[in-house]
Amino acid sequence: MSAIAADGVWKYFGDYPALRGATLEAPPGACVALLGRNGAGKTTLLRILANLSRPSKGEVTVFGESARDEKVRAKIGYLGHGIGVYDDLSAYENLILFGQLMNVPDTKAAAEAALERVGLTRVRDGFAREFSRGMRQRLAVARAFLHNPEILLLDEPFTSLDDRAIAVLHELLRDALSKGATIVMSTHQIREAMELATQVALLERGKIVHSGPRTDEMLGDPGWLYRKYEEKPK
Amino acid sequence: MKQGLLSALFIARKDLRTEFRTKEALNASVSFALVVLVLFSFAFDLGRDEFYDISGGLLWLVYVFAGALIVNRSFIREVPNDCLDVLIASPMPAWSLFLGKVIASFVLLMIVELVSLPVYGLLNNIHWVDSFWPHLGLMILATWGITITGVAFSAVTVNVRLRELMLPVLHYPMLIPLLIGAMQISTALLKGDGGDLSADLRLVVVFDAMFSALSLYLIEFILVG
Amino acid sequence: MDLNQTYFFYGYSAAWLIVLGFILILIRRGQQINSELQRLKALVEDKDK
Amino acid sequence: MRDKTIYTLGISGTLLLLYNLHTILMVLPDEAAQGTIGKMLLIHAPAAIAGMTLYFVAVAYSIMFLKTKNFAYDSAAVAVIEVAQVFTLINLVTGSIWGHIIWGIWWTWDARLTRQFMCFMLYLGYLLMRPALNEATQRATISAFVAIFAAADIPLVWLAIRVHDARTQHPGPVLETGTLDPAWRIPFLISWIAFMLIGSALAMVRVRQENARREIDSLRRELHAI
Repeated sequence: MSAIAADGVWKYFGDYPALRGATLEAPPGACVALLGRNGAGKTTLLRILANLSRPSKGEVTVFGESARDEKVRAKIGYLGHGIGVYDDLSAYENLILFGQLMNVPDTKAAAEAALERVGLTRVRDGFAREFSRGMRQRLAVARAFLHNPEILLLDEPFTSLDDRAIAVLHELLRDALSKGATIVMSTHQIREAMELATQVALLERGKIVHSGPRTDEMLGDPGWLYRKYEEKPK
Repeated sequence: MKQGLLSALFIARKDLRTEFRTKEALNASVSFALVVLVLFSFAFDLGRDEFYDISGGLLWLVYVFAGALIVNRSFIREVPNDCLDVLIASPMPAWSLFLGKVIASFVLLMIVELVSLPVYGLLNNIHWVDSFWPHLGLMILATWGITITGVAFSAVTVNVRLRELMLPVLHYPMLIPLLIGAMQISTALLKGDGGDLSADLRLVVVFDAMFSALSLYLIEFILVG
Repeated sequence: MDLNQTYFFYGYSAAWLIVLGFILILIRRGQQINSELQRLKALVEDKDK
Repeated sequence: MRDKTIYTLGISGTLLLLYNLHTILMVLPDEAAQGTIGKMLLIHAPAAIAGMTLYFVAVAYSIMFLKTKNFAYDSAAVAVIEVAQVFTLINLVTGSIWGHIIWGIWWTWDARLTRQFMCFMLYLGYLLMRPALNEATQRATISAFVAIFAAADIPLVWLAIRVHDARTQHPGPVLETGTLDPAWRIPFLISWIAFMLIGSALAMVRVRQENARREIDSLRRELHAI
């Protein structure tokens, strides 16, 4: 059974189909790199997987259950374009709040552990607005990993991060993978993504045109997949 | 259900905590209410008895103007850093996010109202102490109506251009039945002549019940696109 | 004609004028929408190549 | 096909209205108490009823949109609301002119005047908000939400005003109280039918424009995606 699967998902914005029957399956423990140009529908697909938006047609399932189920959402960690933390709460308060909303059993311990992991323990009572850009990003990463999600959905996670945050994120992702978590991430930083990815999916104009295991060709030459699909006209 | 209510309380506490730290909406709203109160005393140069006849109406005008500033902030608070996405992706249902925001706005607006009521009485020589408790009951009922519709429209206008202007345009016409009822009851309470207020009270209660049910039911469509 | 009849006339003309005004608004908006549509279609075709 | 329907509806409505105008001007005698101006009723009241009918048609479309997410319902809802606004405006303006003669004032805070005015304001907000939303799905969903809220508010406005209608100057509704002169019934009905016909034609034109507008939004996204 797939950890998370999109089955023939269509999404219309008005009359415009941003997704045209996208089908994607991520087996448990996989790390899927979702590639595609701007406007291909990566963000739209990830938002639908994260239940932030409803598919117009098709269905999303998480471990075989409908993703509309509220309990299922607790298994998902989502990191979007925004950092998703409150500027007027301290780092610790932010994590406590999200722990409570995510139904984490021992919120305080989880928050402490998450701060430890991203190296923010010393500034746990500092307000997010006082943090530097990199610290804010690490806090966002801590927030997304707080409830040890079984499925991680990351929308261009490496794009706006600074070096230290990238290192932290890499480590956390590897750690999560070794614990059996499933990851779907969209990305432009192909080289970084390929190191982690076990699977690669290419989204073009709202359709998954390629989906399969990552090959060594891709690792050596990040542009390989794009070129392959540009050559043949659709 | 229980979890949903609990999550609503978490959201309300978060909103109140951030608001008390920055006091953005609260300061603006209280000072706005005070300015309006002072302006009223210039706008209406009336004798004491005549002023009593319009006292309830003016009071609710102050409250509803102040309320616009409070509910406007409600969902806009979530816009920086895309926090709304994280809340919607969490396991809590959309209605409990909405309910939490309504509770927070309700508390804030009640604070503004309770601050401006004595000032209003002082400036305009209105006796409000005798009828305080029934008046408080009315304020709770009518403020709930103002905040639940206001926060619903705040959710609606969060992605709209010119949202600060759009919100009152949508919200005020909708509030008219509620305000008519509340103004009549307030005037009667402040004047101290009982009369039959049951029809007005029923209006306020029906408004609350109907829009609470409608918005809690429909909010899912708005928040999860 | 007394005032009564004059205002009766005003009332009926007002009704017709309001409908006429709405039709004019519709026509103008229709033209704007059409020209915008043509402009965008041309742009899309150009970009597709 | 659609063009033909629109023209047929519009022209037959206009012809009916002209025929009715002939009846009103030439055939019907002046109203006993009010003189000629009393005949304002035959355009004033049908406009109000047509407007009200359309507001409730619009809320049905809005509910259908939320249920099915079919944009045809959204286009229909906004078209119908805009036409309803036109009729409510006719009702308000003719009423005001009528009132100027009979009551001596342009406007009074009479129960039913207030109600019509409030309906107009409620849906004015709806129409003002729509262009401020860029994304078609969001626009349609939010509009449906606002339309349902507005429609739910109308009975309350009604109720609120009924509680305090001590100052009403309006005669009772002619249809409910049955005080309408039998000779006036047919022209009254014809006015309403004519309004509904013209209204449907206008709404159909408006639906097309709304569909075209969605196509524009879609093309913009496409441009962005390429």
